[in-house]
Amino acid sequence: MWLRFRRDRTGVASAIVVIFFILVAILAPVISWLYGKDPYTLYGQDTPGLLNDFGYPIAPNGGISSQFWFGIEPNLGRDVFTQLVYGIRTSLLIALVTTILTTLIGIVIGIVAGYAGGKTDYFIGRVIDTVLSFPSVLFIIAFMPVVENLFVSADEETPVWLRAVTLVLVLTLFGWAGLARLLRGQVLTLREREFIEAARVTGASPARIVFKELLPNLWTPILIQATLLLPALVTAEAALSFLGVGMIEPIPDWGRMFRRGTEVYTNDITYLIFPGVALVIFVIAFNLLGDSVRDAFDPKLKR
Amino acid sequence: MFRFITRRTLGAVVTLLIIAACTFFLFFAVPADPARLACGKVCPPELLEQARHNLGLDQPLFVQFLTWVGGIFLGRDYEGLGYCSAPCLGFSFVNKAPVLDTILDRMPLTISLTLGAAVVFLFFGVATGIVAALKQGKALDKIASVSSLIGASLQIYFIGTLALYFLVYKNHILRQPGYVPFTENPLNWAAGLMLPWVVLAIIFTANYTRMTRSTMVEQLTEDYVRTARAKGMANRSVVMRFALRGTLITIVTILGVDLGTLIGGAIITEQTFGLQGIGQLSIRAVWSSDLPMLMATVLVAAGAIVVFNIIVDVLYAVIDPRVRLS
Amino acid sequence: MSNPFLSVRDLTVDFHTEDGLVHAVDGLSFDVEKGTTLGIVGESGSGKSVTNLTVLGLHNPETTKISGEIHLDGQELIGASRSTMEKLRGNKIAMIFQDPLTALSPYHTIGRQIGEVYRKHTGASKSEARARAVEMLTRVGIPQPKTRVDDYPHQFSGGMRQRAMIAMALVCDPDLLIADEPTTALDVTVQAQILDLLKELQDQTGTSIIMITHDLGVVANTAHNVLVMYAGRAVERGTVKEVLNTPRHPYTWGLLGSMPRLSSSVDIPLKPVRGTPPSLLNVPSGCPFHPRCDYMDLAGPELCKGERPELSPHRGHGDACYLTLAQKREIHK
Amino acid sequence: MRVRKRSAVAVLAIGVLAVTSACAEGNSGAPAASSGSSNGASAAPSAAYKPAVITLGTAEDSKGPAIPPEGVVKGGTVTMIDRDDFSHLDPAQVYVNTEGNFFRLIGRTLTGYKRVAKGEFKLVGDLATDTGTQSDGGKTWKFTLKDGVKWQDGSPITSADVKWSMERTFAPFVTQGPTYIQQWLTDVDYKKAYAGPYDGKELDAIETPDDKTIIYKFKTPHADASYAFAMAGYGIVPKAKDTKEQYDKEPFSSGPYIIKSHVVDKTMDLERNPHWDPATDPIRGAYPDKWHLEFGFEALQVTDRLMADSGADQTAFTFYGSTPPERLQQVLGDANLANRRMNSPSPYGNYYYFNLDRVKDIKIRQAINYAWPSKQIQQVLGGPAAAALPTTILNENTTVGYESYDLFGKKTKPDGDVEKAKELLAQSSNPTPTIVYAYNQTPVQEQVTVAIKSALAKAGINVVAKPLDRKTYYDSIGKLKNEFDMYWGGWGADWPSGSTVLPIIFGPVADGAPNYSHLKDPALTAEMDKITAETDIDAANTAWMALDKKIQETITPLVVAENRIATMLHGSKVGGAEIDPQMWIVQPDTIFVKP
Repeated sequence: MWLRFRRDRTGVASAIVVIFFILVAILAPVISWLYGKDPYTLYGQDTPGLLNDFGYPIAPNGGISSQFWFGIEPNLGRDVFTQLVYGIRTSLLIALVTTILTTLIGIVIGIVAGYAGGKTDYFIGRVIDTVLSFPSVLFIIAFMPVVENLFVSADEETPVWLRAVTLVLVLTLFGWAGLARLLRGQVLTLREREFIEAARVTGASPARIVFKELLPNLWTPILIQATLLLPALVTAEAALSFLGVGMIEPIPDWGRMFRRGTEVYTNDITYLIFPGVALVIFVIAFNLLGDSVRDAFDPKLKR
Repeated sequence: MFRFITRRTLGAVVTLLIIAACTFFLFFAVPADPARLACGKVCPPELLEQARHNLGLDQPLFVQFLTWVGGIFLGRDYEGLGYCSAPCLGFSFVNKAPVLDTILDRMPLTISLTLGAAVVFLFFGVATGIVAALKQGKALDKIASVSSLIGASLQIYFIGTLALYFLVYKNHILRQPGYVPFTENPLNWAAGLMLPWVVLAIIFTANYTRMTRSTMVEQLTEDYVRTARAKGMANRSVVMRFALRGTLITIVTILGVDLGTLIGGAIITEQTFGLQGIGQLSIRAVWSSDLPMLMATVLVAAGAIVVFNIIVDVLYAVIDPRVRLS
Repeated sequence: MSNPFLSVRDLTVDFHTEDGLVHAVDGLSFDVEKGTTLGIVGESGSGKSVTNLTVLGLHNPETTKISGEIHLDGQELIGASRSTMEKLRGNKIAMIFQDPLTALSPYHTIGRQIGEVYRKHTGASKSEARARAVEMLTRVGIPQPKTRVDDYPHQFSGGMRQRAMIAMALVCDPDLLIADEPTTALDVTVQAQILDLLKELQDQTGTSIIMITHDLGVVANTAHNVLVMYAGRAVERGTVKEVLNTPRHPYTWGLLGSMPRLSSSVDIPLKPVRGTPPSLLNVPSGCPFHPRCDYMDLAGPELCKGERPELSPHRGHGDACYLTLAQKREIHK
Repeated sequence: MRVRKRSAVAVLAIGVLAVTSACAEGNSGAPAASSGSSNGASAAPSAAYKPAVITLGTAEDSKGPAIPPEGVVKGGTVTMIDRDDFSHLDPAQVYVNTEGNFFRLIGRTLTGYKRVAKGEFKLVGDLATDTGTQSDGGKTWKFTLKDGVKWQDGSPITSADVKWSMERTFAPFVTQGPTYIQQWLTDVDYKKAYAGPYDGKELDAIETPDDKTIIYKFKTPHADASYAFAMAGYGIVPKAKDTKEQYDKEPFSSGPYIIKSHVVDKTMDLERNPHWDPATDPIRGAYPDKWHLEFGFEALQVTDRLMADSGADQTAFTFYGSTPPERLQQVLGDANLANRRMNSPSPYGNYYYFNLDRVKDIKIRQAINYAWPSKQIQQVLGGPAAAALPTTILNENTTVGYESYDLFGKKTKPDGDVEKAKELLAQSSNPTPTIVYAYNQTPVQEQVTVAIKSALAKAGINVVAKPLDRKTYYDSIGKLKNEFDMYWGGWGADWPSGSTVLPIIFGPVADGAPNYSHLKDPALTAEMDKITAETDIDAANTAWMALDKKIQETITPLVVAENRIATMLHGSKVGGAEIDPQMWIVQPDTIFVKP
């Protein structure tokens, strides 16, 4: 499997890009130290001559200069480069944690439904269908405050990380159903196969069957779904911030840069292009990596 | 077949009721007090209480929900605002107008947006998918799969705004997106929605190209395709009549899901292009704590998804006789 | 002897794959007389199916390299244009496949699939095609053809599906019918019925049949002549009696040895051919069977490993093995 | 298969280059200084308009017809495009400026503001012959109706209608609208005192000796009652045609126009009311024949359509669709829009309240006032053209007898005087205080908070930001025992006098009450009651102004916040379009359509 993956040049190239993004996320403080700027200070407001009266960068292309490689943010004047770098951190962290959580729940429910069969399978099947029929984006926007003040009451001090936890919770809430349904289908087909029958006949305990027989066969679809889920969650988190329910200030976040970008695009298109291009490269790299991993694992399964 | 449909519709109604119940009770879990918005700038407690009563919010939650559901099936009498007939979704907290009328008023835009985009992405997606499958490994296949990969990675709010900037704002090639009813002026209707259609299509086409291509490739290796060729059928009819028929099932499945979500109100698309569809209506209902409007938009969104699921299942039977007769 | 109905001369078929060039058929020649049945026998991967698909021109031109000549009733097939081949297929040459469930389209009724061919080649109207389909279903022995014609393949049993397949193949009274392991997927009782049906239809219409199978029993009671193939080449050819009763090639012996006979007693162990079929990527030198041949030292290893043995003599009972005729007779009494 | 994938990365690289190069060409950077008028100084563009002058009119001034604007032309159809439809058409439920402004087209009140010249208004009698005569020390007010004032069906407007209009506001179904006069007539909890006229009971505090005269008897003296009667909330409703809740949908017109058709949230068309006599109306010009109103357009779309000024949009204007920040640079930078552009600061008092129960040390409060980053916040809101920096509690546009003062150097050091703040903090009980600042979680407020946090940090003040959901914002800050030290709050005067601002934002302290700073100072309350009782209106106004300065000087319960400046456009063929400084909306009275 590994051999086939290494031979696949595009897969390797996309893996490099992904690792690059992960490294940038981890080394963000170092980069910001080397670069000399941080994503929080309002450079545009502190040093005059960067922003004009309407708050737009005076230097061309959104204020790109030797000091500010990617320009500065209109009005508040924060540095775009460090915002992007730290932005990866937020998106990757939330997406990673959510992917792990969603996959775990999906596996547990998928296997229980598929393996148990009968009434439980029917019940879980109904729950999955209902969850999939929920208009998830609308629900997240409408009921974000409800989830948030499960932890802290409305007027109390809310720590910044709480919003991240809420986002993870909410995205997982709507994310697990897809994977659960897929795995349930896989388990149903596997259950009929002879080697499961054989294991059962030799008196193996259900736990042993699940872990020894079922799971090893499910790793491929699980891994494939996970590699697909991660980029989808990054874009979902960005979309939520775009709609105003994502991460809150002052934590740098790509989605919020998009929201701001779409507000100022007529005067400063550059501010929108940087997060846009960054997200496109990020998602393409992940999708390419996902494809290559899928091919390496399961060449028969044509894409 | 008929029994199958009734069973599925019953299931759908149950699902919708569950979703409606979740929305209803979650709405009251939000710390905001909808009555506060219906009370004036200075809102002493007794006036607030009066406002709450006028909106019928002072009854126990469960009773309110039952009256709301009752309203849908049997109609409901609002003291002061008059009787609202059978599919009564109540009166908006904000402008006291019947919610159903506002929904029906906004529906044509969302439907035009969805169907317009669907026509574009179905045509391009499936066409490129077939060509890519037939010319597997050749240049065309590479271009198709690469462009579909890039398309799938784009975001509406990014390329939508870019398109707005370059096509509308800077060079005035296209009109500012807006909705003109089809009946009034089909040309302006199309011109107004052209940009959203194209942008939506770019993102969705990618998925259809990839799915059509991979299913078509599989279909072409099926035995009965080889038999068709062995019978002397021309290549074109072999592909169209046999291979495509099998691929239809995959296309129908993802089309059902996509149309369901789009009809439910493409919130991000409408926000990017400033179109007043069901999506914007639901967002505004959330921000102004307008319970009846929120319930209506959720019903529309969830209803669309559920209805399309049933349609997809029915189409399965139409396409594949094995399903129909089992 | 007028020239044979179907003659294949020096046919070579190679496939481009990711791992390199696969030599599926390597210089194969054989003839089929009009009205006779030729049984082609060999393990899977010996090139049986590839040969016949080449006759029909069903290979993907981009990935296959074909050389040699195929003449059908005097008409050259390899070089023929796509449109002429399309006119031939289903009309003059027909083919039936191994697994009738997957070979028939699940989305169309039996009547439509049969009628399609008829309409394509004769321009008949829908109703005429339907009548013809019903007639064909009756000929192949399907009960209540008038109602069953509108059924779908999954509503037919295995045997009935194969009969429908045959009906579809013979609807335009083809001159040559290629049957690619038609009975392998069926159980034995149904197998016999199908084979009798084929023989009966051959007597009625004089169609020549190429029966591809790995089951010598099927060959025994249907074929007039037999061609034994190994690693893309013919290793023995002759009439049924000659090849089954007085086989001359070690591989044929191996095949016969590994088949239980009614006559032989139960306690004599069967003698399967040792080893596995060669990879067609790098075919063994000389006689391709030499790695698995027990008599190599008898014939002289440098011979077997050296030049490739030719099928001799060109007419009648030929084989491609360096053992002398006497040795062959002596080994297989 | 492998070949196909290697090219994917190549194409990817090209795609990226194409997009980034596009941005180089696409954005040539913003002009250094907005070519409008400002050169960095914050005050310049706001000088383009002077505060409104509002005086009391005489009976003579109350006579119709209204003073026409220059170049007026009668006739034609004017189009109004805006975002929101009017949720309430029943005057009793009207409190918001958009609905109040629209009411002027279809309804009348006892008194009203007459436009004499640009930015100059007089309070005159509308239905009444004058602004009312007070007696019994300001506790009794008498109004007489003009002759010839009729309803849309020609029936005369009688004192019974006026009395009925006031009585119905006590009914249970009325929960919005102003409550001043009701409370003056009965007591604070007026709904308990009288339950409305629908069960036949009358309110004896209002007498109607004959069809033309109405007498209001208040429990306490109110010198500025005539201003209160000018509020749209006290518009009149015909007793015969009162359909209770339904009236909110189909009002009966006493004004110059009748609603011909209304599709909620879409369109509304008005036609002339034949029975409206211009001679009896000193306020409404009603020059266009027809009005066509369209709703559902975001501020961005409204601005773009008016900027384009193409086709039908030439005769279009907007009541409240002001230019959003992202279009300000174009609108103010474009010279040929000058004659179609108007701007006016908001008449509301915006404040960052201190929660006096928690921030007890006045030195800290004053230090924060000094260190406040007004200029940076102005920047976030779109620069000097989008926000002005007032320094007084009372708003210059809604205070008769206004005098400015600047205690905390906002004019001299708009970006915050960090040294002075540190100096004060050194003398205070806690040189490095922590302030919990709660803010309404909208995109703009999120950015303002970032500006506040970084500015106050320079003065050693640690700000902890607490985002509140926009739906729960007013609930949370309205609670007495909230956990916050500072929060933004706004209050609009209902008529141009301190009496509707100071006694309310420093009035009774209770849950949901607008006294967000929880300022309880018996001396201050006593002084406010004394001024309210002052019968001489001018003396009262100067007293309010002095009290404004005294509060900020001695107590400093708040930091005066920025004041948005609305910039609005109108079509080239629309004349007489002006922003009413008091209501902060384009008023319909002087609108006409140029041919």
